[in-house]
Amino acid sequence: MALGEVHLRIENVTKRFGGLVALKDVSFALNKGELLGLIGPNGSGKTTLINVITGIYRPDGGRVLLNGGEITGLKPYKICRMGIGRTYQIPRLFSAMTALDNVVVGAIFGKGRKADLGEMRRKAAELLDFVDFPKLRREELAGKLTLMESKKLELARALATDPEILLADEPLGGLNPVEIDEAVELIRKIRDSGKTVLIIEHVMRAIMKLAERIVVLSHGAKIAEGEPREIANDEKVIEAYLGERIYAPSQ
Amino acid sequence: MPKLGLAVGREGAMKRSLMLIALALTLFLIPPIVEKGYYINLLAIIFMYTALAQSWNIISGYSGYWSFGHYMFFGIGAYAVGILVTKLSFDAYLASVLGGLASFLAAVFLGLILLRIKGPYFAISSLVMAEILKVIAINEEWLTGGGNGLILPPRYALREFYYAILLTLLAVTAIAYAIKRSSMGYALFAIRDDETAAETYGINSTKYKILAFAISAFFAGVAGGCFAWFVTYIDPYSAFDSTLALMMIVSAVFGGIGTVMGPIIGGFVFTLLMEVLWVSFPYVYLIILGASLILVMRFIPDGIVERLVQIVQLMGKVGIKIPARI
Amino acid sequence: MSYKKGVVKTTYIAIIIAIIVIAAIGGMAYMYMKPAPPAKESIKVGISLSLSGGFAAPGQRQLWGLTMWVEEVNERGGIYVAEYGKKLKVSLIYYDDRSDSATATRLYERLITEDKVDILLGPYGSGITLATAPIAEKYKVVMLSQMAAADTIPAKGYDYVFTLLAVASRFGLSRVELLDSLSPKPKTFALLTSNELYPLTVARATKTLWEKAGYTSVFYEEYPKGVTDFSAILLRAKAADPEVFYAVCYPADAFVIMRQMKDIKFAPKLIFLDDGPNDPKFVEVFGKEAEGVFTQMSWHWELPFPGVKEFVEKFKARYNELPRHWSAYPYAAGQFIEKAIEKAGSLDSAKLRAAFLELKDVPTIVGPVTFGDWTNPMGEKLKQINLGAINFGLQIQKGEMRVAIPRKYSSVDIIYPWPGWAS
Amino acid sequence: MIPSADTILQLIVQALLLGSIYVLMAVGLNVIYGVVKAINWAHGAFVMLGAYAAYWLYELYGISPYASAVFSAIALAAIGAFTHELLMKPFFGMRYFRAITLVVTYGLAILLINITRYMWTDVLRGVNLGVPPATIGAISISRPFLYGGLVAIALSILFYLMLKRTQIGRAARAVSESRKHAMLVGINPNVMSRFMVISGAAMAGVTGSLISTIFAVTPEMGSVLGIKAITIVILGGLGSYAGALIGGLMIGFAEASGTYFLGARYQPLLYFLTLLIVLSIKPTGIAGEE
Repeated sequence: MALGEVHLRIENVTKRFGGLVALKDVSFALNKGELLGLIGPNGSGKTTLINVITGIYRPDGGRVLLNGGEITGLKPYKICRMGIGRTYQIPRLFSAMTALDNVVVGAIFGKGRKADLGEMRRKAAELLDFVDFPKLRREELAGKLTLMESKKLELARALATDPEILLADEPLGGLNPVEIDEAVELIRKIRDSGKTVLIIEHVMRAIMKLAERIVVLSHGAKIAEGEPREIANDEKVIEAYLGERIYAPSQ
Repeated sequence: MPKLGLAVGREGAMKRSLMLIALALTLFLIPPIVEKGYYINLLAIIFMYTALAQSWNIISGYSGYWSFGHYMFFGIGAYAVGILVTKLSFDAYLASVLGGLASFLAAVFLGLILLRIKGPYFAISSLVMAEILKVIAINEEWLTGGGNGLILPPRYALREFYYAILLTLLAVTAIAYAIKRSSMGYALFAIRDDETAAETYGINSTKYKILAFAISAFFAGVAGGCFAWFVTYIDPYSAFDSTLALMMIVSAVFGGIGTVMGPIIGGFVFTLLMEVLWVSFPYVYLIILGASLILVMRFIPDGIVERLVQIVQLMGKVGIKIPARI
Repeated sequence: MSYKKGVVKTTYIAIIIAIIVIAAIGGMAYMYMKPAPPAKESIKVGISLSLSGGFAAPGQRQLWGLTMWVEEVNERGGIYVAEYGKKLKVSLIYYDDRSDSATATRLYERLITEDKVDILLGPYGSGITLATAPIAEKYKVVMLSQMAAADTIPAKGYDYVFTLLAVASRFGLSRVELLDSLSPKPKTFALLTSNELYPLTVARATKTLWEKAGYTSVFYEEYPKGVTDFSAILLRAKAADPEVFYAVCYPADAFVIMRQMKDIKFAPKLIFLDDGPNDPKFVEVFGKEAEGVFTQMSWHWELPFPGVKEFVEKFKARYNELPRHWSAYPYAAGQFIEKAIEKAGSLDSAKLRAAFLELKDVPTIVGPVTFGDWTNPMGEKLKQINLGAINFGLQIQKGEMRVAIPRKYSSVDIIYPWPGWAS
Repeated sequence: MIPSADTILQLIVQALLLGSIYVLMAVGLNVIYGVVKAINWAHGAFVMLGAYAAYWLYELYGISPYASAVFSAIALAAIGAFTHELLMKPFFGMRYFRAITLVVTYGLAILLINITRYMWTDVLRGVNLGVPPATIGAISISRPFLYGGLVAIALSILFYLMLKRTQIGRAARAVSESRKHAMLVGINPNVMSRFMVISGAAMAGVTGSLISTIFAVTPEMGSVLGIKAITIVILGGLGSYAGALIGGLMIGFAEASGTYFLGARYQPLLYFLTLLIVLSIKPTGIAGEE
């Protein structure tokens, strides 16, 4: 599959919770190898969309297509094994397992799964190094990690499933500026290793620097799509963010 | 907190398995050496409770689905043996294994319904399911003898019971150990910590939960089956006895849930403790049982094994040399 | 949690665990490693009693009856055993089985192999007896069962197990006599029974016998343990309009049944509740309403058998309540054993068994005891049961339980029909 | 057998009355669950203690159980306070909190039942007021049941109003939603949960007084009822008062009609199945959230 081809397509996805419409007819495409940003104010449906893509929620309307094949409503574990990995906004680690074992879980059950536990452990250790997870903390219980460590572990665990597409839900949330720079580098590194990345973010400066293209959600509907510079000047987007000015990358 | 099995080096594992084999052999040699039926009987009952606690551990300790109705599988096993032996004149040992299989199949089927339900809802639903089975046993008189129960051919086979139940205990422990060290162990522990997250990392949670439930049920069924031909009389109220679930939970919690050694140590210590309490204070042992249950949960909620590990580590820090981690 | 705090806590808990383990092992050692007393100085009688758990109340009373017998025998200097040429005192060895069959099997094993008892008494209840009888049989030690009524035990045909208490199917005999002695004779009956081994046997035997005697069953229902509300059942029974209402139930159920019968104004001509009204509390609670209600007991303190009066007085003085069959049968078992050992002149099991079978009409406080075989109404052959055992039908009259059936032991007239609800 | 109209009416009355006693127990459980998020397995044992309190006050001083319900409530409130401080509070925030409290209160139930048994033996006791049933046409209504039902409804409404209308109720709901957030707005969650556990236990005491005139008073009397109440709470949805009401009445009807039409042996089967069917459709009970 060539670079630039459509990797994941969201088609008219609608999701309701009781009377509340969380997603309204959302459509966009994620191209092979690109780093797409998904932004929007709180409650605009970003996480809901990820939950629909990964099969946690079944949409009330619309389809999700992976490489042209429909994956709507499949069980989450099947979607994971088809090559879609994700992280959670608030890390949902297996808190009573060690950091290493958390990654091993991804390796054993993800797309690149193998029966050999020893090999999977080695793979997990490599991934922890890849995300710069401190070596000394590998055998620590996941419930006792710092936020930064947890975020890195989330990424390593998602990568352990060998995803073609990584859906990263606010990987920078709650981090300090130094940590943000570190995390941004990490995400670039992941993209550069050949993965398609969808990143949900709240930290605007970072996303504007990082993403090649941006989709904006507001109240469950897509209000804009385009390059960071266009988005920054889009009136609807500015309005949605209650007038908050979004800065385009200065370079 | 217990770490997953692989953290231990191969050498430690070797030493440990040799020790366990030696222990198992000793247990096998007890009946010929010890003449007194009482001790053999006591040990056999301790093994039974321990095996039940270990089987409970496989589903509840590993995957976090606290089954309050696990005694249903004991009952299914007991009734399967009762029916096979009295109505179809099966051999008791073969019947025990078939009793385990009956429990296994029942668990697969019931698991499809029950394991969709979570937390306290699951705990109570499993209890209710066990009670439903009890009602069925009461009513289907043509099959189960109803309230009259089933009377198996009289034979008093204490030593056979001892060996059968010891084998069950060893097998369930070996399986619990194997599961913990395999990918299934990772799946179950992940489900225990966060089932939704586990699913998104590729774990087919339904499959693993049902498998764990069924394996666990198999051994509870075998234990129930052995018990049936040992006491030679079962009725709905003794075969589906909810205090059995209490014994399983308490033993496992006492030793430490989710660990392999926990239910064993818990089962031994707890059952022995009960025996001593009850011999010494026949009238108040239940009061003490209730109180000790509270105290254990209050002061050692993560079990004795965890504390032992901490003590061993502490000894290491103070400079006392100890062999590889137990 | 700071490191130090954790250490302290862990240490405490380690100490607690260590103490528990040591206490457990030490306790076991102390309990079981005591040196056995030197040879034959006493006759050892062994029993497992339900001192805790579901059967604790009757189990306790069983012990009271036994204790009285043991003390009386020993006051007389014991039992003369020809083999030893002297009187040997009786020592009672008992353990608590927690109302649990598995525990009881362990205890009988212990009584036989460890304590080396000379003779065994049966435990409380049919279920536990069924589980333990094979042990007595295996070791060939005589077991005199006094608290198990299910026919299934003697139907097993054990050589070493004797059943003293009236078997459940014999209960029906006195129930038939009850209906036969009424005038005008009722035509229809309703039967409600708890769905457990012993009540079921009683109920089914009674039903069979009543139907054979020409009475019509208009309602028959079995209810499982744990039913707390009987109103719907009783509504149906009421709709069937029976003249006789008979419930084979446990005391707590009888309370509710009685109350709810009143609530729905169900007033048959005869109410018979197997267990409940025979509990003194029942009369206390229901007062005038209990008047004329029937119940059963396998023994009664008014019976004209020798020794009853003395037993009742002594028992009342000591335990501050009237004795019931729970205490009388164990006491009577003791009386029988005494005679059997004297006759056998030995403590050898085979000789004891022979003596059990040879003795005829041994006088006890539960009447003359003779062991023999009998075929029950369902056609099962029962081995070595007490042919003299009777189950009595009692009626509450002026707030007291009086023997009504069999008529030959009764000193009162039967109140029939039942007067109905007070208001 | 086709029942007459009177019988059917009588059956409905009976089902309602029975259901209302269940509702009373279930509401007591829910009061505790709402704030503490713990199922109190010892609720049945609490009810039993309340019944014993009523029994002794009746036996020794001739106080009617309806009057002594106040004393039972106070006595049980004390036990409730003890339960909260020693058996619930230490576990707040622990993994498996709900499973742990379930096991701990199970232990408490065994403890209480056997202390009772030790002190007062298994002897049956009971309070018989000897009141005749109320009659409407051909239907008769048991007074003990009727009073129990009325108190159940009154207490449920009272608690509902308290939760919705008063300051305490708002605080309780805040704690119920999040202990942390409640703390931020100046509510002490421990005070709230203590209050609710005490209230729930006091309700058990009242229930005990009321049913001392219906059932025989024995140490085991609460066990079956307690499990039934837990079943109802699970069926209705944990923490939901409406659920407890619907669940209690449903079980009351399932039991009464099941017994009447299918026979007593199938009575438990019917309501167990009701529960399983509801849960397999909606795993959090009729009105449960999460």
